Amino acid sequence: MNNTVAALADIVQNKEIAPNIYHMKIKALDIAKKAVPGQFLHIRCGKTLSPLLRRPISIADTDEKTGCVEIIYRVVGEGTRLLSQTLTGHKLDVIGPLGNGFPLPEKDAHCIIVAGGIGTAPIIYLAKKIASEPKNKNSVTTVLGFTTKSEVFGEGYLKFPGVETIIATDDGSYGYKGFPTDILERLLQEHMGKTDPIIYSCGPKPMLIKVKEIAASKNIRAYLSLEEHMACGVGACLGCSVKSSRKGYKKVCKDGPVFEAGEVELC
Amino acid sequence: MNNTVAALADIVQNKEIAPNIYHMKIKALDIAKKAVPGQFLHIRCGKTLSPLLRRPISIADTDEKTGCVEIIYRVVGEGTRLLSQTLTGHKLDVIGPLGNGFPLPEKDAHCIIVAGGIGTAPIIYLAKKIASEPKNKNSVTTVLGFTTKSEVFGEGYLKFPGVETIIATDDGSYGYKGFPTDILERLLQEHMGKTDPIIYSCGPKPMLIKVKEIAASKNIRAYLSLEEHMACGVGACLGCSVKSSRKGYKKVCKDGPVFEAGEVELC
Amino acid sequence: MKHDVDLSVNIAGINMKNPVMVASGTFGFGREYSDFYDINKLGALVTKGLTFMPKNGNPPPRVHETPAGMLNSVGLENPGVQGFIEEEWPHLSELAIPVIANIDGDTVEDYHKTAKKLSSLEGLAALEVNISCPNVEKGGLAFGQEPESAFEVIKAVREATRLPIIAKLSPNVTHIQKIAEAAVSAGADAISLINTLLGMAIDIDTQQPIFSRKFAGLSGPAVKPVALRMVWEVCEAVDVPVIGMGGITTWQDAVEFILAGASAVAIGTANFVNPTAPLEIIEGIKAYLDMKGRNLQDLIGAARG
Amino acid sequence: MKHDVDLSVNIAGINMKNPVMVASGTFGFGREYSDFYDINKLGALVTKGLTFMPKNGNPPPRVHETPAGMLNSVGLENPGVQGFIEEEWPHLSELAIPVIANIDGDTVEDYHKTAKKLSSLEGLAALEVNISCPNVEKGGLAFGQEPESAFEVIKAVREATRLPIIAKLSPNVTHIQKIAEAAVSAGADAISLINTLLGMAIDIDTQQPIFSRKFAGLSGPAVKPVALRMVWEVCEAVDVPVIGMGGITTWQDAVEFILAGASAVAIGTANFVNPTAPLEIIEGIKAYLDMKGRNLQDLIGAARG
Ligand SMILES: Cc1cc2nc3c(=O)[nH]c(=O)nc-3n(C[C@H](O)[C@H](O)[C@H](O)COP(=O)(O)OP(=O)(O)OC[C@H]3O[C@@H](n4cnc5c(N)ncnc54)[C@H](O)[C@@H]3O)c2cc1C
Ligand SMILES: Cc1cc2nc3c(=O)[nH]c(=O)nc-3n(C[C@H](O)[C@H](O)[C@H](O)COP(=O)(O)OP(=O)(O)OC[C@H]3O[C@@H](n4cnc5c(N)ncnc54)[C@H](O)[C@@H]3O)c2cc1C
Ligand SMILES: Cc1cc2nc3c(=O)[nH]c(=O)nc-3n(C[C@H](O)[C@H](O)[C@H](O)COP(=O)(O)O)c2cc1C
Ligand SMILES: Cc1cc2nc3c(=O)[nH]c(=O)nc-3n(C[C@H](O)[C@H](O)[C@H](O)COP(=O)(O)O)c2cc1C
Ligand code: FES
Ligand code: FES
Repeated sequence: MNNTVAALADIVQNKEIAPNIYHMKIKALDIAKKAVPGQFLHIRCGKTLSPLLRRPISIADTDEKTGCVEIIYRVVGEGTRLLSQTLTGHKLDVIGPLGNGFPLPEKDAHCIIVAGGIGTAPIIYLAKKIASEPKNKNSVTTVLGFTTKSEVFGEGYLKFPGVETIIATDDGSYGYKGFPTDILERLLQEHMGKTDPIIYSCGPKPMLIKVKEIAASKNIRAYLSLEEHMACGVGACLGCSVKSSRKGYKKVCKDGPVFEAGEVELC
Repeated sequence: MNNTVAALADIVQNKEIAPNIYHMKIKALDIAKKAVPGQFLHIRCGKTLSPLLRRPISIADTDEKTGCVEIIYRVVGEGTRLLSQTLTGHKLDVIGPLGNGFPLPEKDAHCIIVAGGIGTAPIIYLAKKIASEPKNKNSVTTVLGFTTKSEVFGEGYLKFPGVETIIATDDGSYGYKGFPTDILERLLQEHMGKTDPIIYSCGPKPMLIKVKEIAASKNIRAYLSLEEHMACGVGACLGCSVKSSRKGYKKVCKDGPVFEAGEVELC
Repeated sequence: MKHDVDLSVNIAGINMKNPVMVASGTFGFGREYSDFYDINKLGALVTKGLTFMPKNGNPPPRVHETPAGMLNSVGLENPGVQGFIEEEWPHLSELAIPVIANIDGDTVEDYHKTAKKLSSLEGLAALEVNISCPNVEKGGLAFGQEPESAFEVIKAVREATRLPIIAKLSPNVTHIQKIAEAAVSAGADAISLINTLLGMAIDIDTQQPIFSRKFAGLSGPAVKPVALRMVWEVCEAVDVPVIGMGGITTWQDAVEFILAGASAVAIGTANFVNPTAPLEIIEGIKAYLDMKGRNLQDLIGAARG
Repeated sequence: MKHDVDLSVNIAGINMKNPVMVASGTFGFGREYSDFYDINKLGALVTKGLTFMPKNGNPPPRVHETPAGMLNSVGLENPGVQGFIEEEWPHLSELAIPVIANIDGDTVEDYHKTAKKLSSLEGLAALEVNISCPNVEKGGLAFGQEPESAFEVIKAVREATRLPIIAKLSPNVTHIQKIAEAAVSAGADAISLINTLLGMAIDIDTQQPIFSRKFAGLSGPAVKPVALRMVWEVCEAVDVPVIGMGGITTWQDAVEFILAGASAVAIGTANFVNPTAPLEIIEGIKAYLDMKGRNLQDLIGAARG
């Protein structure tokens, strides 16, 4: 049963890679071995009673050989601020890997991965995993959207064979001008009729809503990674609900964070 | 009126000088200029809401030239633990100097300063100040008591001309065996009839009670530095009361922390 | 002065090998935390609150962090008593520790029916009757806010079951002692407290309350001083055992509650912060008693002089 | 879209240039914090609680830290109304901002006499009647816990003075709205809340309660969610202005209270943590309103929809 691990992991890197965006590496072999793309860590950012709760942060990569688990996070509040100030050589109190992951394509497929802002983090791991799967011949296109050039990150992490990366900025200051969903629509147009496309997406809610809409209208499978405020992170508190398309609620931490677009109602 | 300063001071040193005892230096010129021995700083040890309250820590020395203010503290709980982990180069949120100070001898006197454990901190500043006062010809004997050899600190800080230091340990593992108050009694015996003695003391309550008793029985002036849990530290909350020998309560933060032994009831 | 510390305690017939249970609603139905440790090490397990019919709970957001605490507005999402019996009881009944079902209702009748149905479960250790949940439309909080309604609910449950009844009280009252007395006179075999304090939060960007139901329940370390005071008050008023909870995060917190008179403690929000908190608290109490050369029984109420 | 933000507010005839006051008992009589800033920048100042006769207060310890909060058991140490008039009023009366005297009593008669005596002071802005202090033997808490006794106290003060009356409520009640309604019907011109929550702490080394009076008052960030909820409730129940307090530490906290319906806020425990907190809160509210292009009046109760 022991799928989730509580670990005091050594921090081996914690550096700012873009304004307020940090890339942290920790040593947590048990987690590195078990994790799949889309899963997250639940992190105690401070050592005192305030902030109290853990913070969910996606796994951005793992390395089974070194036992490293990587995360990329944006400083938005007190928890992430404390995290950004944590020093290399110190320990990080994490539990994970948590949640389900992105279902990988079962057969050859064209995977279009659409990420917005910090939603890029889990996408790096996902793209790498799909591209490195030797059995299938998947092609992967990642579309990363940011508000402006100075916010852009992640391109460098996505330079694997088999992965094409397209960047869009809202203001056109880098890459294409527009939303990543504009590019998604264009890609789908181009690829229609070729190998089956699968869409994966992680990012701000308005983007996910648009992705869901596009996927539904074209009848394409899409997997969305959702966010909701969490307490336990393990399915015990029922705090992180998202409306199910059928009845009642699903738990983002346990039933998700990745859902098939049709399973959940976003809004 | 501006006697008390709120400062975000640069930490220039924070090092362990004995097990769990730290010596910190901060740059706070305004405080260095105003402080007198016996006063304290009220320190925000963390940056979050827990621990919430500031911690009172005595001023252990100042240097008007460099603008440095020094403190020596023992790690006993969460606040002091956080303080010990604060890094050089970072800022410390302090207010001070607070409280009254030890009244310095007005004329030539033999000053016997009795300290127990971490009570040594303010005594360093006091001894230095008395010994460096050019107008008077005071002699200073400091008596420092510790439980055991490994706890001893402060001797090195007290090597000024005119200051003699005697160390006692409860178990005799360093210096004299016994309590510092045993030595106080012996010193008073020896000095009787010579220049007027004045006693200054800071340390655990049982020691202060004993000092008060000795001073009263021999009719010698004694000044005691007291501790009480504090909220505001500035006299506004009435949280740090000590029973007055006359009527009602005194505030340790504002009326003290230094009291003439006869003013207050200890117990 | 090593001795074999006796941590066991019997609460209204519930035999616990140690006084540390987990609080309702913070431990699901016991599956989730098994990843972290053997939950058979707990003193007892209390289930998420059950209602007669299944409940979907409240729309998100359901949790919000506050200084040293959290607000929740889960709204008693649960599979209903039948769903519980089918889906959860099979694995719960295999545990070696007492399992206590927490029950709730919109009406007195609901409580009665739920209690009756659960009474058929062989091996269920007790019912904890939540007359204090602030997150549902009807009933819930209101029942626990007046002695009369508290009496009514507990009496209805008493008539439905022979299982030990633990009445779980709301802290949102003027006179907690009166509610406790009413619950005991209606047949409660033990009292547990506190449930969450009623609080709220407002989003200053949208300028709207965070929660759709406006008010939510405050738990976590922030509430500990209030919880401890109420446990003290209730221990003064009634003769039945008291289970203390509210912000317990460390073994030191737990010892405070026991010194105040609690025979056992429950760990709630702390599970979210530190999944192995209950174990560490058991170990800490044990070491403390060891140091003092005492057993748990000697500690209960020792601060009451 | 820069505009000149109007931060002013009039509460029951008290003209404040901004809505930020300091809470009774956390600011002495205004001398201590003058070292840090010009206290004439405050919206108003509320004195430490005054009783007719001087009071020594409770023996130490009087304060104890809790998670994101603190317990206090000061016990209304104060120089009595005569002492106040002689020692404190001379410097207070020279302030350019409204000064509000907080009063307390063991009996209804005490309140009446204190109010009467203070009414003679020219320039005193208002009386805040504390019917909620948990730290004294008689009266205090009890008065604020039932509508009837709350009514009685406020009525007695009403008969003693023409000054605006602010009734300061205790949060340790089941139905805060009923107490607020009683206070208003007895003649209160405004309501302030919350006073401290009743809590306690136990020393696990001595195994005794920390405080000689066992229970003490909980304040600070920990209580904010409860305070905000009660402010919301009271704003729903009464038509007089409400002064919100309880754990306000940042301007964001203050904005939450104002959105909930408070016309002004008071800063208490936060003064101890950050002596310039009130100033920073005034600046923060101003910048927020500036950004929204609104005045204070537009903000009051804006979350009530
Ligand atoms: C499954 C999942 C994966 C995530 N992965 C990443 C990631 O890889 N990188 C990254 O930078 N961020 C990620 N987030 C968002 C991240 O959890 C929040 O930014 C973070 O919790 C903010 O904490 P804070 O204390 O800095 O901010 P505050 O706003 O001060 O936090 C206050 C409270 O709100 C919660 N909260 C605030 N924003 C969010 C949010 N967007 N989602 C969930 N809870 C929130 C916090 O957890 C905390 O309890 C993820 C969220 C989820 C649910
Ligand atoms: C005027 C004065 C001067 C002091 N000077 C020094 C000094 O130079 N060096 C030094 O190491 N210590 C000094 N102390 C004691 C120091 O304030 C405490 O050790 C410290 O507050 C403990 O904080 P903590 O969070 O580590 O411990 P905790 O025990 O976790 O603190 C919990 C609460 O209790 C209070 N508290 C605990 N112990 C004391 C105490 N002895 N006195 C007052 N409040 C206490 C804390 O301030 C805090 O509010 C002084 C105390 C006073 C009153
Ligand atoms: C997310 C959450 C859900 C809860 N659900 C229930 C419940 O279903 N029934 C109940 O009686 N109490 C419920 N509670 C209250 C807890 O059991 C406990 O009484 C309260 O949280 C105080 O303890 P704590 O501060 O240790 O969490 C819930 C608390 C939380 C935080
Ligand atoms: C040390 C202390 C003393 C207090 N004394 C009084 C008092 O004399 N009269 C009164 O009405 N309230 C008194 N209070 C209550 C505060 O005015 C305020 O209502 C309460 O602390 C909640 O606000 P806060 O959380 O911002 O501190 C006192 C609070 C503290 C912390
Ligand atoms: S965060 Fe607790 S169930 Fe998801
Ligand atoms: S600590 Fe507030 S008066 Fe001394």
